[in-house]
Amino acid sequence: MGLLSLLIFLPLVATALILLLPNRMQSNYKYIALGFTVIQFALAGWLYVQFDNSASGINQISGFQYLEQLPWIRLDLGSLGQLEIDYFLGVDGVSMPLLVLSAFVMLMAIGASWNITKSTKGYFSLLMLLNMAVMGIFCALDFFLFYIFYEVMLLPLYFLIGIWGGANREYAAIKFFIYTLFGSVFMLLIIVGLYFSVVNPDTGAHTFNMLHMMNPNNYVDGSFFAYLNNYYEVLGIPARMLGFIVLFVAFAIKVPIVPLHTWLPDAHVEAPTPVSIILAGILLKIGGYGIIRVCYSIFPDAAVDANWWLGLIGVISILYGALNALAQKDLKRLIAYSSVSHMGFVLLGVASLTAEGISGALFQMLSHGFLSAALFFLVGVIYDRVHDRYIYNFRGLASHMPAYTGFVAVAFFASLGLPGFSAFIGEAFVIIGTFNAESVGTGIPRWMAIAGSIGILLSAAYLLWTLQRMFFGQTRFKGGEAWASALTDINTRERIILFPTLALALVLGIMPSLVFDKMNATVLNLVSLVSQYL
Amino acid sequence: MITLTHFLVVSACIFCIGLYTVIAKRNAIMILVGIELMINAAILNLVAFGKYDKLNYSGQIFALFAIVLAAASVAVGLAIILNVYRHYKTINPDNITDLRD
Amino acid sequence: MNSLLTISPIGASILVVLLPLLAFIIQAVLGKKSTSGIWSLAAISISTLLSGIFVFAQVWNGTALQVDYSWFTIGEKTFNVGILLNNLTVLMQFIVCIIALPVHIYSKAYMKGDAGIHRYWMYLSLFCFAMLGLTISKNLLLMYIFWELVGFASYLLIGFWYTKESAVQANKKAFLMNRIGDLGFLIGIAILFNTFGTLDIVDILGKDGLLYQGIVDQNSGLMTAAGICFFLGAMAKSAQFPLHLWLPDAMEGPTSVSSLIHAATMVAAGVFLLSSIFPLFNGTVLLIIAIIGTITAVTAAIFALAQYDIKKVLAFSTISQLGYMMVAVGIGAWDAGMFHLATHAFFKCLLFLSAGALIHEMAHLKAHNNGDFDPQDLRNMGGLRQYMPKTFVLMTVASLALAGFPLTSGFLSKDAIVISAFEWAMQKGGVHLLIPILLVLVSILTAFYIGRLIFKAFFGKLRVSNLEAPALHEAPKTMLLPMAFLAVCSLFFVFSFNPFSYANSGILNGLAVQYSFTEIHALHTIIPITLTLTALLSWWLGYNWYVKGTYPLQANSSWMRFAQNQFGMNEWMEKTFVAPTLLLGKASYWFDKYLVDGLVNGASYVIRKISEIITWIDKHIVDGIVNAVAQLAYELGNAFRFVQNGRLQNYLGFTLTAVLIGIIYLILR
Amino acid sequence: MQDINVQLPNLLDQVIQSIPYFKAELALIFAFLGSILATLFVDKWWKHGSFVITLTGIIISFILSTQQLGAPQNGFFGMLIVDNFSVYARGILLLALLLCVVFIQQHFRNKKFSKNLGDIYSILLTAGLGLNILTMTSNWLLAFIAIETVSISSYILVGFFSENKKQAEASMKYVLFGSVSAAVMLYGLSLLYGFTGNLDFTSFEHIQGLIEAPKILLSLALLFMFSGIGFKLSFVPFHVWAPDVYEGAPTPVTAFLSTVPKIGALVLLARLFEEWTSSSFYFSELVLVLVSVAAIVTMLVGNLVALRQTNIKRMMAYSSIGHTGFLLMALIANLASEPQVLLFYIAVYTIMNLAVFGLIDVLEQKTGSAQLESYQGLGRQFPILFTVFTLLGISLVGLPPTAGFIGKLFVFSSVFDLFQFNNNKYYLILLIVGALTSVISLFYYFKIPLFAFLRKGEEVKVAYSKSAQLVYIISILLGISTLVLGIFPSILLSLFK
Repeated sequence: MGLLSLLIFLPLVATALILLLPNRMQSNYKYIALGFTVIQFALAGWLYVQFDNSASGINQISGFQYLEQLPWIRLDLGSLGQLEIDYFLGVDGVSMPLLVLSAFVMLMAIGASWNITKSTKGYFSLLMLLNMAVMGIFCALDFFLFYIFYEVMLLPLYFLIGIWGGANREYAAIKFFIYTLFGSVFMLLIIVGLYFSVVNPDTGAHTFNMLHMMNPNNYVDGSFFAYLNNYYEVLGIPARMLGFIVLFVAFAIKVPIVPLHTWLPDAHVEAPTPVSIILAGILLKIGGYGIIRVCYSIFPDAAVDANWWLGLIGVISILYGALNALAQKDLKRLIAYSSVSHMGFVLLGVASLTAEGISGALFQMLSHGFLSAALFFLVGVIYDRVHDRYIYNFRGLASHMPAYTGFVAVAFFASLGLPGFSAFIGEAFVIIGTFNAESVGTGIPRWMAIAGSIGILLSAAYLLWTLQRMFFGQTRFKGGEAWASALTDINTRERIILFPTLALALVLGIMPSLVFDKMNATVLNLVSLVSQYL
Repeated sequence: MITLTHFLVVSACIFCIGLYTVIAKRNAIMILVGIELMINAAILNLVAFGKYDKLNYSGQIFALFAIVLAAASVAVGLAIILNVYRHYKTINPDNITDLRD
Repeated sequence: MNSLLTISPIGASILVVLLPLLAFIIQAVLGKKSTSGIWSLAAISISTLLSGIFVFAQVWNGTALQVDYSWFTIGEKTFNVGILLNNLTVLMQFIVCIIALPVHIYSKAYMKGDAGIHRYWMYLSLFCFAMLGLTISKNLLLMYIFWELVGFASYLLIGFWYTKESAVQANKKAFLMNRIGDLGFLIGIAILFNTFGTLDIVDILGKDGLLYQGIVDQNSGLMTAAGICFFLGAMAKSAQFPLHLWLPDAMEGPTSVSSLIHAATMVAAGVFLLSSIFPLFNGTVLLIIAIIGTITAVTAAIFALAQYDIKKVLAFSTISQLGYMMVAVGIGAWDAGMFHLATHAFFKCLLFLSAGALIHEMAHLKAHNNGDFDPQDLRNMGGLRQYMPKTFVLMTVASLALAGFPLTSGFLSKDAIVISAFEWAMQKGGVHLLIPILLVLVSILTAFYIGRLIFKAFFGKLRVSNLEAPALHEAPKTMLLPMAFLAVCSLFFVFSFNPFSYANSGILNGLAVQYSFTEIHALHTIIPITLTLTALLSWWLGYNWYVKGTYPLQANSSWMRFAQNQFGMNEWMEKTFVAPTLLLGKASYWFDKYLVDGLVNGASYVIRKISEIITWIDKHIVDGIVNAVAQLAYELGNAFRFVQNGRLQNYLGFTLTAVLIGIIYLILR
Repeated sequence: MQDINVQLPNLLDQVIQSIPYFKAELALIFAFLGSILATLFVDKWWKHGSFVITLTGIIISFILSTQQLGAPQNGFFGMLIVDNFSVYARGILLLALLLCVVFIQQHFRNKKFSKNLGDIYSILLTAGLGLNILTMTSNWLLAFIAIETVSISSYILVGFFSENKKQAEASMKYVLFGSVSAAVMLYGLSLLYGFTGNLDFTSFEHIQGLIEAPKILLSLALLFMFSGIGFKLSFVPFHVWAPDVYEGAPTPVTAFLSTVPKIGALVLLARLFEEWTSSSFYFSELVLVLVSVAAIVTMLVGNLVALRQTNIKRMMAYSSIGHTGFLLMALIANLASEPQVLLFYIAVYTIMNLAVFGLIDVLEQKTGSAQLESYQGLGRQFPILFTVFTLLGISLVGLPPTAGFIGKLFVFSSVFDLFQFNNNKYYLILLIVGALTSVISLFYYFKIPLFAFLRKGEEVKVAYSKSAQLVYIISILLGISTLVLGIFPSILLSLFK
């Protein structure tokens, strides 16, 4: 039982425990969940500290750490050959920070769901199940395993949104589910295709091992995804490009990119606060992670060709999301769209294929991870109190809830990329990297960098505007006195959750090396892996 | 001289008549009759072909079995139709449409 | 004590930066519990001492010092936190300190009793930290960070009274317009990083820096772009036309803040930036800088003419003076720019503080007999001379300096710029001469409007009549002392012992820039004289118009004729000079307010509309398609159900038809 | 007639020798007789007599058939093929049959009606017999007899109780539609016989004859022949009867109809398909096209129509139609791989469907309705039941970590292998449609948790009926087994070696 397995399956123990405990001990469920998550976070943190920075990850097994590889399914399928599925875990510079992030966001989510009362048993067990799936996704190195975790993640989310969600929850839940499933079933086809194209050099059997898939020498000549003499075409698209596109779409839905983003506002708005936190904090990252780990690593050649379009999509997402956010009147919706905009930077940075760009993108993922989580939490704070999020129903909150306003202001400025906070490092280096791309020759023109930077301006615009509309000016609420009395300033629990988050944003903004040191080797390896096809 | 062709043509005609009955008649019993016709057409075929199968008279054997089976299924069918009549007081399939989308 | 004396300039400079940060943190933690501002005050005073004794004194005209601490690594590229101490940076740092200190002291009295005073001290310290950091950072990325932090602090301070709608509007506007510039800065950084692979100023621009190793052609389009991007950044911060719009609105903040941030230090950061990366700019960019600077100087001066709000007048005058400095940079005499920056810092700060004092008193007056007039409006002031003589003296000194009278510091720095501008223009010849000529015009206008301000405020008698014995009195000591200090600093001897020639002023010698143009001795006598004369003239006119012009005539025959032609002169004056100028001022201010600013608002409006449209599209088209697909599947399902109508024979018919179709297909294929 | 007299003795010898290969079926036959007798005489004293006999008969037959594993022989002049494929198939369907018997017994245990429950067991046994034969033969005569046996017994199963109008109607539709397709098939067979003069579709003459046969008539004959099998498998366009019958029939009978007969028919089709497509000539790829198109259309229609259903039984009927399409795809996949992929999918499919119908039966007895609306808010009252139900839904959609996913994965893999092998567009379309329909199916399968968990229902205090207990437990176990098989598919797959 390796550490990663422990990390992944701790929550499952919690689930079991919660399910076994009788209903009259309801009040303890959250403590169980909290306890396990804390342990998990501690473990993740310990792994992070122990992590060897020189690990180059990506495509050679030596570059991964905390490896676990057990043969899981070994079947002789006759003419289909030996089916070889491993329980294969490991982390590198890309996944390690995200692992810690997920543990952290999970902790936040538990904290945010403190006063959930509706059938806590189901709630917390599902949450823990989700926790397990998420951890698994970031650790899995076997595509089959990855896919299983990827799908398992959907089910708890469906129920979490569907049962504990807002008014329009059924629609949001099924929409989210179908959207993602649509991407992933086709991903399954591609996985099968890869399976038949790749052989394990040691055993000569077909394999789901991602690392083998990243090595051109493991491809069978003339197989569907082969590098060499591969004449397969579907609708005139060469097979490898097709594979890339399908996988990209599958993950892009998660990121999400325009125009595949429409599940996101609904899901985020309808979901209860903790789930929105998880959605924004972890789920979107899975998309970006998948694009790096799968699309770019397994189909580097296709990635290089498609690069320009990816960059364009990134830019469009940035601007489109920002403009949408500008027009929202529901605070939560606004933040949801801002996520679209901020995740656009991730795509742009990855597409730039420069060390700066990709590092920036990863960093942006992290910072957006806990910043958006914090933002959703802050929305939750007022929503808990008056069950309203409509921007124009609030005015001059600053004089009424000063501490809350303080946190909001910090969160806003952090996420509009004020230097000293993490988001700045992420966005700045995405821009710088993208700008470099042209001279490196990765096919991303400079105007994309400039267009992206306009996104920064817009994000400042909508966030400041919101500040001005909701928090400044003379105090005035739609609900009148009732609201005024209901809107108490944030309590200790909320402080305890918010403070570390924003502190983290600050620390990472001042000492980005904490993260960059871990990922440098991996990023360089990725760049060299892809750039040989330029 | 009656050749194979004649048999085939006749059987084909019978088959078509049976089919027509099955489709057109508004009476379950008539449908059963139609089915009988179709089966008999088939049997006729089998026998006619069986003439050329000197080795082991599969055609004839098949015909025999077919007749038996047809009888059995018709028996069941009649029982069921009777049952339906008890419930619906009609055996016109068009009026028996409780089960539908 | 010894150990303190042996502290290295680097360490000292770091302390100088970090002390205000410390104060900020302490203040933030204490919150409402500490309203005295003692922490901020202590911090800035120590910073000033350190900066003066251990940094400025050590480094000035000494060897430049620098130190690098590795910050983080991306890929193979390592980014450093660097500190660079050379004449330029230590000068700037010292100026910031020496200005900030009096303002702090002044604020203690000025902001007394304000509800949010603890926030005030917090923000002020934050600003000092950011600004001081900005001055000495060696790495452009680091500089950018402080650059934005400064903007952030100013955002907070402008919106200090956040319940005031106009204040909130103003700080949003300020931050956004600065963001535009910041983007320019960021892109510029990207270009440099892309070209040189590093962001270290010394590595790039130092002697034998990368710039001179022929890595890149100085005049290539890319470098021009870089130059323009950086200038864009500077434009936003230093309120250059057309990005100057935020500055007048920024006057919504407390006056002390305006004096420190929006007059003396932050707005000058743009000039400082350009000076510190000066070698980067090629001819094209420099010309652009010069032109923009001139336009700014002229327009702002004209706007200033027609203002009645005392702070607005000063704000526009700041903009126009910044234009001066930009021109200096543009013509390559950035040392002159820095010189003017230094002198301007003192007297403009003083002007604001005195204005603050006036407003303070007017506000008192308003409160005392709850009238409803605007305490900042010049039209309500007047005759304040007899109530607050000290303030009057101090402010007059400052305005003389602004107007560039001899014996004041303004005289020296302004001459430096104008003369160099002439020399430069002579060199280039032709249309370039327009620039120095306009500058002279500006200096005349400057003298006129500042004169107008003085006369309107202090002479005559109080316009807001119908109120009993006004409770007006001199400002408290804690306000007067800093003002006095600044007044002293706006005199010539602080900068040069020769009151009539800037030639051997310390700053210019210290910065020692080789001009691209030859010195023309004649100008060094002509220009000062012209400037002084014109200034005198315009003050005299102003005096006649605003002070004398209001006196009633006595029927004194001996004075009559004199008076008449006096009046005649006044008439003439009005018709030919003042009225048109004022008209021009009004008109152009209207233009500025409703067209240029209107454009900005219009742009924001348009963007908002676009965003609404896009949202509509998102809702009805993008999402609509998604739902439509779902609906389609649903309807298809429905379509297939027609078979299941429950009629057995239809089932049979359907099946048969299907089979028939199959047969036909097979036959035809 | 001379030659016959000469041959007769050794013919008889052959028959005698072939008897052992027929052991399992004989067991069923004896059980059949036994249960009839028991119904007449024993049940009066011991009301479980016929039931027990039936169970033992099935179990014995199962044991006997498993003994034939790994010893491929064929008897009765090659009419009976006893190979592993058939053994596995029989194993699956006998177990399924066993469960169906239990379900039915539980369902009708404490219902009062004139008829005698014992008869139903004997009828089930006949069906089992027919299906057994279906899996073992490659001879049209035997196949036809088997199909008819199964059909007739199914007609009776549906119509036997006729507690209400719906059941009567369902049975009528079933019998008439079934007989017609049987007649059509018979006609088609007669033509095939005519072309080839041989009834063994694996034999050389048969295929030879088909090759030489006139294309038009041949295609006619093929389509007619398919109509028979299509009726049993209920793929488009022969599916129309299924929804009505499934809805009308008693739930356990529906459980039987949706699983067991399909297995037999599928095995037959598999043999036929493999035999006919392995040899390359005009109609081999004709057969391929027919099956592929049938599969594609069936998947689409089944899943799309299911979207609109409000009655869970009817919905499941459509879903099983959709799955038939997928089974056909598995059948095609069977070309690429050993039968184990097909068998695995069949097994999983059977488990899932039996479990689902078992649960439906339980709920029907609790709430007295099979409408989706009646499930509103029941998730709170029966958390375990609906959790398993949801799990089954996931498995039916084909999402990990369930057996349904593994099955789908294998089928996709095999079809993809085929596609990679010979770049045939039908395979690609199959893959895409297969993937797409699973997305569509999600929507209606998740109506169950949607109603059970997401919707607030008025707290209907349902009568706690003891009768459903056994069925409930079985279904839950089956449901959990899909999860187990999903994580460790080798448990099942290693059996099908």
